[in-house]
Amino acid sequence: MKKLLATAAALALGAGVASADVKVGMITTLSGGGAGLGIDVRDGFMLAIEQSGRDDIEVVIEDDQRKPDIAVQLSDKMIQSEKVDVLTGIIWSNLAMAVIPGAVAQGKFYLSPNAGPSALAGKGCHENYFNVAWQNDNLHEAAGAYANSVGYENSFILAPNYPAGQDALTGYKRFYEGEVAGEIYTQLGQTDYAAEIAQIRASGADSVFFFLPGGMGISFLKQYADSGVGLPVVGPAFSFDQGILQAVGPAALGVVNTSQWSKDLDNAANAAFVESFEAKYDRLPSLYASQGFDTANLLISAVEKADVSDADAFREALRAADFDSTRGDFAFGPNQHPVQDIYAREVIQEGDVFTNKVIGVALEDHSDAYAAECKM
Amino acid sequence: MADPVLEARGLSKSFGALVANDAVTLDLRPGEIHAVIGPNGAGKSTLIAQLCGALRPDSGEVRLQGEDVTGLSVAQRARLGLARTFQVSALAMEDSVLENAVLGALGATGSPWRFWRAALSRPTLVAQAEAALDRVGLAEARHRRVADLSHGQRRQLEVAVALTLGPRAFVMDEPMAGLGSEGSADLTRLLDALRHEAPILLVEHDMDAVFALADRISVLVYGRVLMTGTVAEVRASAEVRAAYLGDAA
Amino acid sequence: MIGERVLSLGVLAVLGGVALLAAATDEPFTITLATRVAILALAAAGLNIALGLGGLVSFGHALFFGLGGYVMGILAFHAQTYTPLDLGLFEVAGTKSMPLIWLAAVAVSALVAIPVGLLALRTSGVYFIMITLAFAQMFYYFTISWSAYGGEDGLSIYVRNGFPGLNTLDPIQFFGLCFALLCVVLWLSARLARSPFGLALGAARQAPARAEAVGFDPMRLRLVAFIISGAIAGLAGALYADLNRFVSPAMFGWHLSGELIVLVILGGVARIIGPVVGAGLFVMLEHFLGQVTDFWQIWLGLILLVIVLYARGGIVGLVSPRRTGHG
Amino acid sequence: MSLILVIEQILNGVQLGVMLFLMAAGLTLIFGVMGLINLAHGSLYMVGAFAAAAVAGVTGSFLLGLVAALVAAAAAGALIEVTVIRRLYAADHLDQVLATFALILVFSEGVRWVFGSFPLFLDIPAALSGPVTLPGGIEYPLYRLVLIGIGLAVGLGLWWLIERTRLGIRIRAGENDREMIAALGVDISRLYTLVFALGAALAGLAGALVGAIQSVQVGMGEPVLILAFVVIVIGGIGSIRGAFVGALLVGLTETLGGVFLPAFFGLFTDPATATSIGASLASMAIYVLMGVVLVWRPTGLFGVRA
Repeated sequence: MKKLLATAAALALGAGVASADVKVGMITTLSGGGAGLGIDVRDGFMLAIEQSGRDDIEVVIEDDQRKPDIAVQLSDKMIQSEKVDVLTGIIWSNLAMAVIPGAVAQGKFYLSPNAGPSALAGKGCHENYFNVAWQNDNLHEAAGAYANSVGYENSFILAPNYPAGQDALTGYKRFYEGEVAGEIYTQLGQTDYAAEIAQIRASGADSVFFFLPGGMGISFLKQYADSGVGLPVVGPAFSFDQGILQAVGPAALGVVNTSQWSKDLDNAANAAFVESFEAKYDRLPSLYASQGFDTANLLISAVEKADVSDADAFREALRAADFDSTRGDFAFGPNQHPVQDIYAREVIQEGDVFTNKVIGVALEDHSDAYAAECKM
Repeated sequence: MADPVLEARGLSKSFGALVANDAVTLDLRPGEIHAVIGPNGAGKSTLIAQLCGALRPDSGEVRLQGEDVTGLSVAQRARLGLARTFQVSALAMEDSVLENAVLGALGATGSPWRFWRAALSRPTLVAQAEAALDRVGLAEARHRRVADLSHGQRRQLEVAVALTLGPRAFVMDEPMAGLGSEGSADLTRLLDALRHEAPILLVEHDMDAVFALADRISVLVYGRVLMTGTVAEVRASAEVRAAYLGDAA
Repeated sequence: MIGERVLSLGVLAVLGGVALLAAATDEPFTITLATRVAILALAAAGLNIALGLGGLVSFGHALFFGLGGYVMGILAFHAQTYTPLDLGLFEVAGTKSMPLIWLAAVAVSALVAIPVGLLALRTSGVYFIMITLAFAQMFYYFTISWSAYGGEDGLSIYVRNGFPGLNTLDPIQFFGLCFALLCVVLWLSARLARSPFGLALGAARQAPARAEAVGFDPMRLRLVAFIISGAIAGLAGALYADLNRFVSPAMFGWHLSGELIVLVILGGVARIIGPVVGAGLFVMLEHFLGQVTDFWQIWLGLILLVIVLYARGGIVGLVSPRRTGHG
Repeated sequence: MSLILVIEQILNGVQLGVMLFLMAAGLTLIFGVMGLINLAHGSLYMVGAFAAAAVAGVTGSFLLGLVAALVAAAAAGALIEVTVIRRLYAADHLDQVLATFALILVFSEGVRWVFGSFPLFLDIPAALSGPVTLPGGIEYPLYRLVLIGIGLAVGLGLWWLIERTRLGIRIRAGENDREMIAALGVDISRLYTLVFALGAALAGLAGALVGAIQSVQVGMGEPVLILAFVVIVIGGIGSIRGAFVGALLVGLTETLGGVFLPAFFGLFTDPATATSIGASLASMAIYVLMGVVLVWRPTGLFGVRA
């Protein structure tokens, strides 16, 4: 379990060591297969803390190894031993489901920089749980809306056979108005998609929607491009993120994906973020880095307004979401999940680097389907 | 003549083209030592395996105390009172001598399904085991690990474990193998006395021991019983001499 | 050279002492770590019966660990949602009572161990290793897509289950429960190892022909050992789920099966206290190496290699070499 | 479901099987000759893929990448054989499982340490990209056909090596009687290093070939390792022929199960449930297959009888 004590105070040398007023516990994935995402969230988050120059926010970072049981034990540690006020950092929905309900029940705040399982957006919502990324269905819904806007009428849809995958297909179909040419659940962690691609080819579809995060998406896109099927593909940003696009290569060119953020979004906060992130870490920021950055800025905005020991005031300050988001407009809905624009992006090549370009807004001021079920 | 305790009736066993046993018929009567001799490859090991249940015969049957046991497993035959020793010691090498003997005594009770009181604190088992160790001359060594025993001592322990079973019949596969002359003499004395508790089917290469002990001898050659007879008869047989002793001499 | 009994009591005293000290100094996370050690040790003690006494290298004990976890998760889920659990023929109510959950976890694990054992024990050696792995993988993939109980997301239980007369939410009290169960199981397995059954099982491992020749069926001995072993791992799984208040398919994962083997070997195969030493060392390595470097698993791997190559009897074997089989 | 689709899926199953064979052949060879159960075989696959991606990335040549994969995996294999593995030949399976499990940890995190946490890029060479039209109008990716070809060629090559060469004679002798070949003056420890490196090179080759159409990432070897074990257990451990048959069986079961089980359940229930149940069962199918084979033949299809 990686432990990093990164106190902003250390940066403001000579200012005297002030005791940190807000203690943040970050549980994220820093080793093993999915470490790239956790590292990005962490780096984005720490960049914002550093830029704020505040010496009253202390961040304790631990590696959950992408294992739910480890994540729960770390959250126990953060709460019991480190006595943190705020938890954040979890990447994966299954880890989030393991940690968040227990943490918020113990009076801690949880700011989610990535996962947004539906169970926590609807009946399971909680006044101390804030999602700064998206509800899991959002990007899929936007993909459905985009499909309508460009006139797709017969989509082939596929996702891994696990809850987030089932949510993805449900989310797409919630907005998509055309026919479904075929619906496939693949195996989690599957690496060969020849069989699925053959079914796509035979299905008579006019478009393909897929949700295959991480390495699964890389494999699918490479194989799909090579198959010569050539139907237009749309998907959520997770398979077209800065971190993995380089591994997909030309196979991703021209693919449309939906995201609440893109590095070319035209607002001052984003421009500054992209520039400073690249300067500090020597790589382009990813979606996850932007979410980490926004999460930290939300936290900072609340710390500026209220004392964390006054939970009600602090909660109100968080709800106000009074910070300059890298995505432009950002507000919380009644279930404390984002209300935000979701864009359609296209994969392009800039020199040697593959990246995304915004081509339009798929859904404006989009909330989520579960807010109504949330009784807070 | 008393009914035979153990009987092989027309046992045949082939491995592919190789006929290992061809209609082998012999019996073991109360109070006797019946030796089976024959050159290497004569089918002695195959015969033992079939008698004890490790191999199913292609045809023929095995009877134990008049009952057909051909379909029974090794363990089932053991529970019916057939005790065997192995040519290559099959002992729990990490355990102590006493534990191995207690295992036999436990086998005699017919059930290993006792999970609570330690095996070594069950007086009847330990007494039985120690008596057997005493008879083979291993009483002194009872707390040593089997792995630390000499070859000869392991042979003795093999016999001791068989003793603890209190069997109806013994099948001994070359118990003298690798023993020095003194060891052989000790074991010969022990077996001599043992035949009155249960008869012994003795497969043995040590001809001195065989001639000293056997009431009857069966000569196995190429998977067939060449002849069965007393020591004198076998010694006198020209056939045996030609087929077996002749080769050896 | 320390006697095994002294060593065992000493190790348990250290584990209990660490937890008590942590309670006294208000270091609840240390108690959590100690609880983790106790529960992993319990699971490894279960595996040790199959692996150490029976010589059955099960690479699929996560199967039982996961089953125990899911029994806890499902029963508590139905209790917390006030829905009955439909078992086809009849319905049962969920429960939040630890003793009932433990009983169910042990029963379910043992019941599943019967067919799994019957099939797996037809094979031996590497085949046995792999077929046990295959069974665990089947459950892994099944639970991932079993949406009724959360699929890959797993199941969260919001409040730890209860035990009559105790406040299980208090870390030290929950530790006490796990520790007591661990002690009981270790004591039972020490008795088991010395019992007639243990003697026969040991013979079936070292010289199967001998076990048969004295009238025991080695297959049945192994099956019973496998069932007992699975039941204990199931109990540990239920406790682990309660420690985390969460179950997920990861509990069936092959990494967990591997880790359980690691714990047994680290401590010393077939040594009664071995699993506790192994679990303690493993959790400490994970905890302290992780503070030093992001790439702590490299070091963990190297340490494991050194132990396999140079300390065959595990840690317990170094401290207290074995003299006789069940010494 | 049209006949063409069925044929295409069978082709996909065969292709997956052939890839699994490359992994499984090395695994089963190492087990057959040295009696070693090597969990770290998947790590060698990963090493091959990373070496190929790194070299192809710098030089732009896929072929050089393949060479690098072979060399890197063989070198990594020889290195661990000399430092760790050879101490395990005499040990029981338990120690082998643990030690090679430890090697997985070292390799996975070591590769992450060197290459970082993000997947690497490795693409199909331009000459082999895109589909070709097969008789009957089946559009099939050329690269996958090439994979099938390479896999079959490697299979033949292995058969030739083992049946027809001096090295093969020694390998077969090593399987049967170690003392004997040592007595004949063959340097057994060099032979073992060689066989281990050969097995590692096969895994590295598979990693590089598959890496071009999949994601080159840390941990990529683990799922395929488990599949490869399923393959050799079904085929009979130590048997190259068994590995080949097992690989095809597993490849076909995996592919066809994923396609036909959902369709099968579609006959009884609504499509969404059918897809979900079908996919669940399909993911368990190969383990069920393995269970059935082992119950029927406890030492696999071509295994040596115990």
